[in-house]
Amino acid sequence: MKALWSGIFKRDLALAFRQRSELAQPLMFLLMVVTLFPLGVGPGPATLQKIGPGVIWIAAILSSLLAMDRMFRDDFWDGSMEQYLLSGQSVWAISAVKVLVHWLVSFVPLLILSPLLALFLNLTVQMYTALMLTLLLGTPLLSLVGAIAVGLTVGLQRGGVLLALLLIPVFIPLLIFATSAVDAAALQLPYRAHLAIIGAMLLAAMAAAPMAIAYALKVSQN
Amino acid sequence: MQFDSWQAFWHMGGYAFYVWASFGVTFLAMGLIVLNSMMTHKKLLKEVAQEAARQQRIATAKQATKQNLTGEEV
Amino acid sequence: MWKWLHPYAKPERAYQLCSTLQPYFFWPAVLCILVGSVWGLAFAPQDYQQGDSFRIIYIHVPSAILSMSTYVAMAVAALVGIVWQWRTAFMAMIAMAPVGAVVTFIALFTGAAWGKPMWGTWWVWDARLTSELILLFLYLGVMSLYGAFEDKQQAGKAAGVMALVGVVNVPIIHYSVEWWNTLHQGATISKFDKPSIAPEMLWPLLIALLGFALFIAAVTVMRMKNEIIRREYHRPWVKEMVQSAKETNHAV
Amino acid sequence: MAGLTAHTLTCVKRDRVLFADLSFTLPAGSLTYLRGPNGAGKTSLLRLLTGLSLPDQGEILFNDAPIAECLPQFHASLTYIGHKPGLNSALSAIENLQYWCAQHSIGFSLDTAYKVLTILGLVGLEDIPIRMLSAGQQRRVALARLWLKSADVWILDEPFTALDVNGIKLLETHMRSHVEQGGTVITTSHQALSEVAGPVTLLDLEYRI
Repeated sequence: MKALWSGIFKRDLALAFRQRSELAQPLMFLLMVVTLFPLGVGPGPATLQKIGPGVIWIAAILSSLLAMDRMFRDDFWDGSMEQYLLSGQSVWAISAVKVLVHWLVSFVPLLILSPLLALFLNLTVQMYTALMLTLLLGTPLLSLVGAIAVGLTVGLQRGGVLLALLLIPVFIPLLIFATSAVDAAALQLPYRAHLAIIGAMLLAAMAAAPMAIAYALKVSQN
Repeated sequence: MQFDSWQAFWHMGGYAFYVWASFGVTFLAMGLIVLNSMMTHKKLLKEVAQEAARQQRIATAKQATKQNLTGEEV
Repeated sequence: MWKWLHPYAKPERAYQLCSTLQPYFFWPAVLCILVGSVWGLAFAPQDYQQGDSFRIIYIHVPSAILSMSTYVAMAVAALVGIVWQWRTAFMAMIAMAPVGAVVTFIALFTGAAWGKPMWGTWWVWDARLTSELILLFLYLGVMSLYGAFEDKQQAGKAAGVMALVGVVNVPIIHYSVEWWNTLHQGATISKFDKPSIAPEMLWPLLIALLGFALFIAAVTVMRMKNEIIRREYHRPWVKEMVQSAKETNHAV
Repeated sequence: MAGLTAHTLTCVKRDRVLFADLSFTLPAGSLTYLRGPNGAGKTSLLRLLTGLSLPDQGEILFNDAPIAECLPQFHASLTYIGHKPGLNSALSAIENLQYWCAQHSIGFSLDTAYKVLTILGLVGLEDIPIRMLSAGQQRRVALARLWLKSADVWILDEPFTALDVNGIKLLETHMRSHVEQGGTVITTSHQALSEVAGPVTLLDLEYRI
């Protein structure tokens, strides 16, 4: 436990803090993509409100794909990964901690940024609440499932586009449930069921993903 | 036979294009993947044969140098 | 209980098995598909609503059903490979991917061609078509991941993990898309107890379904043979086999 | 002390057989020098020995038990230094070593770390980011692990790369004292080991086509 805490958690946080600009870039990308939509489809408040939740979620998925491979890439190429695997700690626990740090440093800032996005796209308060809740439940799922694909592609020289190809279809159900939760909120309908489904997917991923990530990392070492 | 004539059959009640396009594309796609698998099989067999020939050449070359060396010693 | 299966985990035995099975899959597949198509096209009665356009059902429904099941079969092979570390299981998995993708493509194309006369447009974001499209993406993802690795051993394992991630998602995708769009015609075949289509229409459909399944199996064993040779070409038995094949060819 | 035994190892990489039916023992208190031309599979063999990758056939025994069954114990008494240094370029030498020790559950004190870095001739470079260091200096930081962790088995892949004459001598001396205390060392190197390293067992790999 202590090994994971001070060897991985603190290390990754310190590293993330040191590479702040790299972390800020996907967020800037997100902000810019969201800005493009009013310019592209017209600034009518009703239109924006209609497409808003979808736009925010799609932008969040795309921007997360850009930064996803940070999770293991450096560690793989500089050999730190080999040392993790030989540290005597279980690989799934290491992966789980790394995913947690990744979520903290790349999605928590997004959550903080989300009121601004909601303002840009003219979302109502109810819609924003729903959006916030779906982001809170959905983004850890992005990190967990994304980490499996990152683990698989980390050894490839040009894995970037491939990563997106692998992950986008897998994220579609999340997108559907999350945006329809916000849509339901817009119509003043209950959306607890949507949240429950996203929560169930998150729990399933929490149970299964660390094993899959560990396996993927071992495969990439071969 | 549900159709009165061959003409009616080909006409497919006005849906000829969609029906025949569907069946055509299906059989084409199926044929292509079978063809592709067969071509790959042939290519692989050829490659294996080439590889075997290469091994043979290397073995003969090694044999030759060995014989040369022993020949000099004698 | 499963001991008898183990010899087939050896590539050499697996290759022989594939060679034996290939004709038994291929020719019945051709026969069934021909019978199903001819029966469906010429002898099955017309649908009173959709006229003759419904005859596309004889390829659309089998391909739609089997595109999903092929993906599941692929994931089962991947699971076997990962859990029992059978190399041949990964080979079987990767042999299924292209044929699965082709069948998915067929389902998509025929769905669109059926949709045009029915809905008046080639593409509708209907639940079945949408989930077929996503399924095609999943197939392509597995195939491109496999292709990206130079070491095919590693590639098989990586693609296997991705197939498993995908198969967990297939039902979620299916139901989420269905729920997202309820404009859909409802599956007609699984309602055996209260058939919504006449038996004269159903029989050719079942024959075509069997034909498609056999076709997928036939292409899978063909491609699996290729995969085995590709990975085992340095083993003596492959060389011997090629040699003897050549000799018989010369004899002919 | 411990020994490492390889039993009929076969390794296939990219569909090429690197070696087949390879058996050998690395007894306690021995230094083994693994030789072979490029592409013979030296790195692959060392990675098999660490348990990072799995052999196609055969097994590796640590204290007569297959390593797959005693992985935590085995890894607790193993130090592996690979081709890649395993240092994050944005962190300093001290930070890298500190986190590494934490991961491997080794007690860490700043004093010891500074002392080890002094032995390795890195005075004044302890807390600047690794990317500012030269290749040889980075290699020395990576090698500091051999001083920090008291492991029985050392598996070293080209540890002398980029080291200067003094660095090589320093490492060879350290290897010798480790062997004299009953440790096991296996290493690859492009140049032959000097007599500083003490008695050496040779293990040769051939390039197979």
